[in-house]
Amino acid sequence: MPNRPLVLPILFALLCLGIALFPLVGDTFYVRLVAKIVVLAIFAMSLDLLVGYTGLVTLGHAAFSGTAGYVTAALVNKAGIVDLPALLVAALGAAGAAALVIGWISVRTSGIYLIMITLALGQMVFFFFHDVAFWGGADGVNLAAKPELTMGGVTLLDLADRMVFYYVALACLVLVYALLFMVSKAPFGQVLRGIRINEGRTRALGHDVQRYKLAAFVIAGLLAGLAGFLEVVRSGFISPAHVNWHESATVLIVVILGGMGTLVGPVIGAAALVLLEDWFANLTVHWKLFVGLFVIAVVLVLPSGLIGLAGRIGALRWSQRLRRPGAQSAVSKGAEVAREGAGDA
Amino acid sequence: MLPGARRDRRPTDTPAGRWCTATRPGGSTSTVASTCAAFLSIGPDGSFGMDASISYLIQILNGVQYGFLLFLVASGLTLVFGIMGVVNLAHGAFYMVGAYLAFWLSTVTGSFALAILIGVPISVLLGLVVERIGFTHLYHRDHLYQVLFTFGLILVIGELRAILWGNDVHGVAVPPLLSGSVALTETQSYPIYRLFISVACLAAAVVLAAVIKTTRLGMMIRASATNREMVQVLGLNVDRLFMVVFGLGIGLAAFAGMIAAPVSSVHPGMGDEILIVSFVVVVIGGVGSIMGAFWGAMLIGLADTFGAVLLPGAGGAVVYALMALVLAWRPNGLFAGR
Amino acid sequence: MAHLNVGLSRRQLLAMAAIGTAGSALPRPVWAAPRRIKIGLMLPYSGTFAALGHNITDGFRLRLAEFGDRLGGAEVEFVRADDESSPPKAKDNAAKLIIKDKVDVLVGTVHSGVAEAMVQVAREEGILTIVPNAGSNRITRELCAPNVFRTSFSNWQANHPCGDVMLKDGHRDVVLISWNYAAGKEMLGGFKESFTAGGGRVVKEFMPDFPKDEFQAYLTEIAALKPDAVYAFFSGGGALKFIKDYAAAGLQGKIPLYGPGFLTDGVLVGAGAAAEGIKTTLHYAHALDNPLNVKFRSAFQEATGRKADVFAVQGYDSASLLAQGLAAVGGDIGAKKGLIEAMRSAEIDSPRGRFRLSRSHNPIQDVYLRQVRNGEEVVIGIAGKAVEDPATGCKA
Amino acid sequence: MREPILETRGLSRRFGGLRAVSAVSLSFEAGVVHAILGPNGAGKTTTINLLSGDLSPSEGTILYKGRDITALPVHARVHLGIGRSYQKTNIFPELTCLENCRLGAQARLPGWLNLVKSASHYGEIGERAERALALCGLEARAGAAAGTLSHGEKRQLEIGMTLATGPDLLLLDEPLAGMGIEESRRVVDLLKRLATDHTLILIEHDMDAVFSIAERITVMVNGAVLETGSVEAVRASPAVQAAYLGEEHAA
Repeated sequence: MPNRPLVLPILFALLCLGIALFPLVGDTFYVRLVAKIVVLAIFAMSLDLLVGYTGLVTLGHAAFSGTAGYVTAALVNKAGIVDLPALLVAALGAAGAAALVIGWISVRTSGIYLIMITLALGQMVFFFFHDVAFWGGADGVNLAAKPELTMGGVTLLDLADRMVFYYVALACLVLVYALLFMVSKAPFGQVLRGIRINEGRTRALGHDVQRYKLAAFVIAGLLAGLAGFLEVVRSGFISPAHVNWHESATVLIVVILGGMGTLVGPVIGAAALVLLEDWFANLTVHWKLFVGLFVIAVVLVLPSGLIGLAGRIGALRWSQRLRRPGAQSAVSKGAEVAREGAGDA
Repeated sequence: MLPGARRDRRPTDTPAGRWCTATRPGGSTSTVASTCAAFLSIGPDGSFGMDASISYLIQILNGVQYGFLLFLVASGLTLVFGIMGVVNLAHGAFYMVGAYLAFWLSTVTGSFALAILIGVPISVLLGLVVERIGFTHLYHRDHLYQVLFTFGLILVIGELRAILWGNDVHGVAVPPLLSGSVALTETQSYPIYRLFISVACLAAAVVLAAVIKTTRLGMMIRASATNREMVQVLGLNVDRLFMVVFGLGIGLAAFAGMIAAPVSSVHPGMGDEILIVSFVVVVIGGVGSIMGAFWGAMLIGLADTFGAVLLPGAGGAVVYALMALVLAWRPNGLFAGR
Repeated sequence: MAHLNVGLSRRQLLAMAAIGTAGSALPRPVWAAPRRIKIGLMLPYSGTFAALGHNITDGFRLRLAEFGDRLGGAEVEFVRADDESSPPKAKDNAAKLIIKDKVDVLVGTVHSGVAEAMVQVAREEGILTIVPNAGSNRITRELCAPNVFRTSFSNWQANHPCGDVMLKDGHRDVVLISWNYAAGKEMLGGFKESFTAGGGRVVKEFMPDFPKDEFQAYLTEIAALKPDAVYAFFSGGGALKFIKDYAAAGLQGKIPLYGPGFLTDGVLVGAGAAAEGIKTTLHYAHALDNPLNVKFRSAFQEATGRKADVFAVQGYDSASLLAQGLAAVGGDIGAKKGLIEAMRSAEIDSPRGRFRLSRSHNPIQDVYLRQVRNGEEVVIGIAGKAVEDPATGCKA
Repeated sequence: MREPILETRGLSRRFGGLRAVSAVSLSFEAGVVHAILGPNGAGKTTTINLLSGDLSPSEGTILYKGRDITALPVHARVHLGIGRSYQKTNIFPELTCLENCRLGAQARLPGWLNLVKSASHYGEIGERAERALALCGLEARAGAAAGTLSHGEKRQLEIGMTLATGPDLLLLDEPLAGMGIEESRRVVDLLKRLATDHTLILIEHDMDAVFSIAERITVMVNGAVLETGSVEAVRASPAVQAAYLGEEHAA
């Protein structure tokens, strides 16, 4: 984008610095909370690639993180594998494979069909983990041990140590940000942006949009898998609820709340949602009422998220470049083109 | 469905054989014998038996009854999308609201019929309020915002329900007139109320079809489902049409929740459960198609029922496996593009 | 509800936290002002199991009131956390109580999956924990720990005795049905173990998804299979629905219905005649004729306006157990070793009858056989005397 | 006669019961500007859509440089050198003019999974995009957001983006639609310039423009080809005069 200042990357750097320094001052409980935020932020960033950059609204993203989590738990509990690289490869591989299959079916559709099909396929994955006894059933399973990185008999990283985990998660956040930043600037990311703005024209310029969408699905799935891996290690627990569509909807909210298509937005959104939930939950048992009202309010008055709000308040020009809520969805556009074609006939 | 999948029946001592022989000495030998023969010939699992056949008949009735309920919910979902272009994730929440209203009103008024008569208008009214306050702002916005808005709505409706009626599971008594069962064999019978559900849903479906086929409103619905701009061109009041369609959808969902309450009991998660299955129905049938919703609902109703008993432990997956099959075959559903 | 722990107590909480840190750094001053104990109640206060959470809480408080609201001389303060019976949130909720609220004792919970996750955190943090309901076998088997106690039952324990009962009643071929979740599988598993060992045969096992309560398809199948009897585990609304549907399907009286006591507890009024004749086994029965039970039931009714049930008993006994332990160490929660030793060897006078704990900290208790007759739960015998969970895999 | 670059054989397209295009067999010569004329509803845009791959034909085949491309999707045809512009402006309004063109230029990159190097570091993309922008006369507006351009400039950009894909054959659907006289003149000049090293197939209603640039003309009526040939031949055709031009002359 033209003349866009480096405000967002700088904001991200400041956030990461804050997170890195937080354990020096923060109470143990809040350090745990921040770790949760970091993992959720990675999850939301991975979805941002689809929603914010490519314009693909999906409601089955938890299927990928959940798959990674379950594969990790199974390998640790049933095979006794705690080797960090091996677990990561397996978890991400499984998540990527799930994304490839679900993506292959889904990218043939768009708009509302895409939402419905990803929701339905995501629930299929949910039932797979819920019903097949091997995975531990409806109540979920606890992780018997935490992964560790050893080399020549020396333990370099032991994720059972909360502080080690904290900084590993933070490093992953930075890594994922850097990766997505790079991808978004590369020709690949430019095509994704083209697909979001005008899919038909992108195709007419010679880009195989299906293939790009599928690749975006797989990349997003892999990164969601990383988030799922970190989450199961963080909480030491995985259950079908982690794969449920409510989880997918929640991470979508995180993306919108922060501001989609910005990469920093998901971090801010994750922090806002986790802290808000904690606050509401302390206030009343009916905290979901307030979360629900909050979500509705965001949709109606804050469509460009907190980043957009900050932009508006700070009169920062780039905020206007964020995606407009009024933008037509791909479906209605497609329908229009079809009608035009027929109308001329 | 898949009779061969049934494994653990012992052919030698199926009760059915006994039933046939035991009855034969009675008066109407020939008819019983021929009936037995008829059932024997279609004996579903390689074993022979009347009981088994009767049980299959009952399972089909169960599946169809569930299918009818699904149809009422899914048709509203697909109508609201086809005509208004809105994804309503909160559709299931209105099903749940209907069920809780049935519980509450039938306790207050003492009459289930009265509860339905009062409850449906209340739900529709609630739906219209939501439509006016929220949905009107969303018609021209990306589906993304519709998804999030209606997800927020699910949370809000769910918590309001918790505040009003708590989180307990409630039973709703079957109205005395419809309680009791039709005895089919020594141990097998079919509850009258379930027949009533099927009949009531069928009636609602017929009325819906008649409205869409013959009335001016139906003409508008058909027109706008094909081409939304056309309605505006024809000078019809789109605003009012949207209200009517949304109200109709909510009314159907709430009505389904109400008549389902006595058999499925009333619990907080019911809206979510029916929503997901309805989505599957809509996806299988083809988004926006009423016919698709009907056949999709029947397919899922039967698959779910037979999956539950034939593949205990993997019943939940049957529905989704079916969906995956249909999508692999027809990515836009069975009745896509009308 | 949750506002119990806001306001004044929030400030006390901070003060407590300050004292707590100071106390752990220095040797505990013996002359300190009245000792205080902070108890974290991690129970469902919303959702399907809310009523159970409240009864456990009130049973606990009732017992506490009998001690003048002091345990071993120490004042008691409660912090409540609603666990929503949500396993994914269990670890965060437990951590919140232990780390943020800095409770001394953790009491919870109802849902087995939540309890397992909670116990894992408790093991990591080494905090004294009492499980007042969740029957997951694993809690006193693989997950057993010196600091984890259970005053309720193991799922195995509540069901194992019924196998012999049904065989004695002459039933050989049975159909099993329960929700498809860990508790359901363990309940049916405990039953199957003794039933098949005694020569019984399981014709078919149905596992509908939790908490689905549309049973028609399964009942149709049962009617066609015509087993000698049906063994079912459901609870709460699901149990009520199952009992009513079972009768409506015309099976009542034709195919006898058995199950663990949760099948009929709390649903008799709602079920009416449909529950007639159902036989269940449990470590408690309302009608138990011992003086403590009579006294407990009337006191509970007076205090809460509700009828006591097995959950209230378990809450009540949890307080008894903690009281015995703290009495032995003079209310000093820091004296972990003495406290745990005293609790392990305690004998609890319970409304269910006197019991003590096994080496894995699970009650060794009688399991009663009950039957619904004329709308009342009647104790018709003892299904198992001093039943002890095998504690397979407990290494503590 | 020069080498045909594109040929159609019995090309038909039905929408439901409606035959939008029926049995169109045409040959487009390389390096020639070929205009398709016809009243509204004659099937012109549908024909372009069939040629570009936006629609697939119900019957018939399309040959490009002797190769059957009937089954090829849009993007694959672009890679072979077929570019198109749309009747209704179809651009990326949020992006700058240069970025619009870059997206077109990128199509010719070898491979598609270019994830690492920033797009702005691909020299050849930038050059190609700038060349296209210069060719369509928008050099000065390179940094402006496409949505802020005037209508005429948008039409120029529409062509520029297509040029950036490096086409040999351009399918132009009413490039002059909705333009003022001055703007039209600019675009006609552009088309003349393009005609020197591209094959152009265009639909246009502006007869003066058509006659000033087209070498060959096809007249379509009701989905079928009425007449095809040189400008003079078509002008002289009695059938065309009767069916189409005649009406205008009468008016």
